[in-house]
Amino acid sequence: MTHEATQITSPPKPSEMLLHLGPQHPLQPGPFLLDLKIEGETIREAELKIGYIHKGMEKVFEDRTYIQILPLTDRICYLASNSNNDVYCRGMEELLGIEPTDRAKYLRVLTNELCRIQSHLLGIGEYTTDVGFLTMFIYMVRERESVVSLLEAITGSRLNHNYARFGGVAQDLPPGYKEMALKSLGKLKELIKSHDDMMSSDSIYLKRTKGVGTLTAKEAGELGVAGPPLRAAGVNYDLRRLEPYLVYDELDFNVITQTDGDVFSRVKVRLLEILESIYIIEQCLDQMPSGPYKQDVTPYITRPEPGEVYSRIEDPRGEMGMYIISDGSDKPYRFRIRGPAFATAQALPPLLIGTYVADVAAIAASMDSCTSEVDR
Amino acid sequence: MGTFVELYDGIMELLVVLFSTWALAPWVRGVLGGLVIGAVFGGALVMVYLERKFLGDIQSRIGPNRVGGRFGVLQLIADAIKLFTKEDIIPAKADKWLFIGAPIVALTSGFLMVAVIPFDLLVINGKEYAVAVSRMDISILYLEAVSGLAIFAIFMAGWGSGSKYSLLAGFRNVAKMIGYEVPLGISIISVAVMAHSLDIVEIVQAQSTLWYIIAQPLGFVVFFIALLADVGRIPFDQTEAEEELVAGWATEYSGMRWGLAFFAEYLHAVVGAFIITLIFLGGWNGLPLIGNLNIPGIFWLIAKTIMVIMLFIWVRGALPRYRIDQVIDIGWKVLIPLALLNLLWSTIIGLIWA
Amino acid sequence: MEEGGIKLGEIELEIPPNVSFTTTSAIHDFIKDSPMQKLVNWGRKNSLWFMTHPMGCCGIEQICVGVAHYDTDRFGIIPRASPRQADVMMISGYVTKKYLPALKRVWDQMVEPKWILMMGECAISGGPWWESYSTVINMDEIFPVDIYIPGCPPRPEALLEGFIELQKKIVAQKDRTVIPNPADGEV
Amino acid sequence: MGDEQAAIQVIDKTIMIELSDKFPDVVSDVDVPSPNRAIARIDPSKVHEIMQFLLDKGFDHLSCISGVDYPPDKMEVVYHVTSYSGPLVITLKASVPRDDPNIDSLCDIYWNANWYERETYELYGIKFNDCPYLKVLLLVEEMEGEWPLRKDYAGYPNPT
Repeated sequence: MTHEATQITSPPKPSEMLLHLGPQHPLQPGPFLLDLKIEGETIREAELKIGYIHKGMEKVFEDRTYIQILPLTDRICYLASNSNNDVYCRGMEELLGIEPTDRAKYLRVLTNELCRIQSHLLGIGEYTTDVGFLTMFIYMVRERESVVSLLEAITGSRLNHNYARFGGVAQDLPPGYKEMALKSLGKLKELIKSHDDMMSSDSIYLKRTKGVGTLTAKEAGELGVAGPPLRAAGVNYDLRRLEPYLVYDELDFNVITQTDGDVFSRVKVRLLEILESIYIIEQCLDQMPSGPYKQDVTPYITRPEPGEVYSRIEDPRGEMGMYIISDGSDKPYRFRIRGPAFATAQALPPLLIGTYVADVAAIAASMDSCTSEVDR
Repeated sequence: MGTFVELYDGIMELLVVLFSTWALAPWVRGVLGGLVIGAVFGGALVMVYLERKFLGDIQSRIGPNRVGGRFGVLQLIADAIKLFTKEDIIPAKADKWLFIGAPIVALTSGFLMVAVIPFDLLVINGKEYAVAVSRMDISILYLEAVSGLAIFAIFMAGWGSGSKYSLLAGFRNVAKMIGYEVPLGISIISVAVMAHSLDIVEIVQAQSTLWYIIAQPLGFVVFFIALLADVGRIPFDQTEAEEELVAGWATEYSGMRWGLAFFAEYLHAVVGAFIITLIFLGGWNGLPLIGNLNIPGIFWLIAKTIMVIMLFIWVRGALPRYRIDQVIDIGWKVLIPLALLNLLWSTIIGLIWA
Repeated sequence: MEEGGIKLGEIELEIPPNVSFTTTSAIHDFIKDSPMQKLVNWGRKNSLWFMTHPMGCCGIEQICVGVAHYDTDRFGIIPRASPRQADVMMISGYVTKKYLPALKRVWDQMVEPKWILMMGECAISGGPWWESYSTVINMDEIFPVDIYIPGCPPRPEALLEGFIELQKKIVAQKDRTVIPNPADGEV
Repeated sequence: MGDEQAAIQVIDKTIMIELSDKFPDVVSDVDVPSPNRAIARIDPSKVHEIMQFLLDKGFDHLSCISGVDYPPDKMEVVYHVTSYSGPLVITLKASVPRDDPNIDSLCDIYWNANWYERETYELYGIKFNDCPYLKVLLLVEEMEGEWPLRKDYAGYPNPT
């Protein structure tokens, strides 16, 4: 991969033209500008311009106390808000030298996995609408609503959950939650299987997705992507296995990989990961120990010792990291967010070279990058 | 039922008598044409409404249910009022006359097609009267010819809008339709060969014993697919693929100009459904074996057409969209050979049958 | 319509004029102030097409509200991809200095009569990022806002309620049904 | 799984020792706070060689490049390097002078360094020598030169 692949280097020749997709374009949630130099329908060069919703989060975080940052981490990527809470809290726990209670660990795994399911469902939905499969998009969002209500029952919010706390979680499960969740997830499992069947047997869908936007394991590694796009290429890289955090080492699950690395595999990985997450949740609900869900005193006003921590987690989209430097005051000295979507977005232009305009939407959506997280 | 049929026959007889008396007066044809166009216009409205409700059902939604009672029947009226009273924008970079002309051409092509569509055949005093604005002896060729105008309309819109999305959509449409008009034409020829006539009325009459969907199923499949491409519906709606080209050739259109262009599409779909009913599904003939059960032919025709329209909507709800190069591949590599094969088949059968 | 550009402190953002506006609509002038206006308003209120234009957290709820579970199609409210065919623009997230010119241009591309829903805290007041170096606040000085829907993000029910409020506003003829004249220099 | 992890942890300790052996004057303050993390300070002039060495040793994934501002005299460029096959994250810090911050680009070693470097450049004003496209990524182009994440940035809080 050369860096020329990410830029439009020369003005278009008479047979070529520049096509700007964005910033307002029905391609994906969140504005970005994708400049394409096309010849006929074939893409010769592509350049991704981001920053349209750059909020200056890292600067704002340096001006907030540690506990004030917690709800703001939801907004880094609203589809993975539980993961973001969790990675921040784990970083802070390391800085403060505390450990979450056993029950809190299970609760965090539970919410993380629910969050992964709803994020994947919306990701697949966005993607299917980009290949013109509007009905599947609507089914996926319908299925997502059931997961959102499960999350809402725990956290009280639909999108930005703000659930984890330093050393615990905000609240315990509501009564009767286990039965409700098992029933709802059982139904979801059936539906996902039937959608999977439909998607793997529809010949038009297969034609649109097989062999499109292929990313081999080597290329994926070079481009620095993580998460489902990397696993679709066959690399068994999942931080839940590699660097087990919370209680993932006590749970039984498979890391889903596919071999082809094309658009189809990336979506397949997400579909199968949903089933795997349901399995994890079922185990969590079974094995969850009773006990306190938070520390006796949650350190709301906190001044950690000077030091630094880099905590990371397997987000729905890949490796989410936070690098916090503390100088001993009640505000972080430096707060760096390493988002997975940033890496996947960067890897998008090289994938587009040589494909057709019609495939741009499919490839871009199959990478499932979250613009809010790319821009921060 | 009996009285109803008598009433219908009476009305029709009256019409025919009036019609044959003043058949030479141009205004009679004008009035009749206006009525038929109004009816097909209404048909297109019904199709839009059906699409919103039926597609809603497929997608586990409800669809319009607040505007005009619980079935949302006035929804389209509200849409039309809104579109009529929107501001009229012509982009500064647009080619003004092409931009204005495109919806008109599209709609005109639809109306021209309506002119030769027969709705029934009445036999009064041993004389045949087709319930059509105009009965031509080459009506099927005429249909094929004027439906081709719609391609120009889309290209005019694509080029005239001065937008790159529209331009790409216009190119796509031309590329697609060069490949699809051929199988469409060949399957029409196959039908004509079998019926020994280019007149739709005679084609329908030839199906009174056997529908052509049974006589040449391959031809029906080819025609149906090519027709889907012709009217630009999923899986062949590359010309207005939302996620790729915003709204395709209609990107720059707003207000009633967009309304007309949008409506022309549905008009084409409805006329297409009529054609497929007439040349493959037996037109106003009743079901095979059962006969027409004393129901007037026009109702058979409309019922079958609505079934075809439902099929269009169902296909839209169930399938993703092809990529443009795949569409062209299918046109040239699959549909044309199949259409030729069908032509051979229908020629042989037609000869034996004759 | 503003000529030139938008001033943001020291930065002036250029908006290239690319759209030719008609200053009036014949049909509109004809029916203005007549009983027909009621009918027109009924049509407009029941056919509010919004532009698919998700910008942030609220964008997700905006997607959710358009499909199966909440189904705005019941009210005749459907998403449209092209700004030319949309009646309602939802500012559903953080507006940054980089995005503002594009947003303004999208708004200018829309056809009168048109409405703006401000969805969520970020659009209304800047939300959590109000003091950031890159966001723009006080959006109501730039866009003529019709309905504010607070929340972070507002629930889909709140968004539906916002639409219903807008419908009431249209029926009460308190919306801006007059097409602005560029000569007046007001929006 | 357990064996795998143990094997990788052995690599941990050795890689830091190898690193400081290979670049004796360049790598300093080596610290291993937890089994999966290692921190070291490096000389900015040798960053290219060190990264090439790490890449050859199997650290094939550049997680992140960030800048940190320590007024009045220095800035740090922090690299997080990790591997697709192990949990170890190596944090390398290179101090650069604040009045003329510049450091070698890593774009020819890690492809994905480009956007991180562009981001660090626009937010801190740290120049990456030989970076192929060093221009603003997230900000408006007019804001180039304001370096908003520096501690002495005057535009925050933004009163508009």
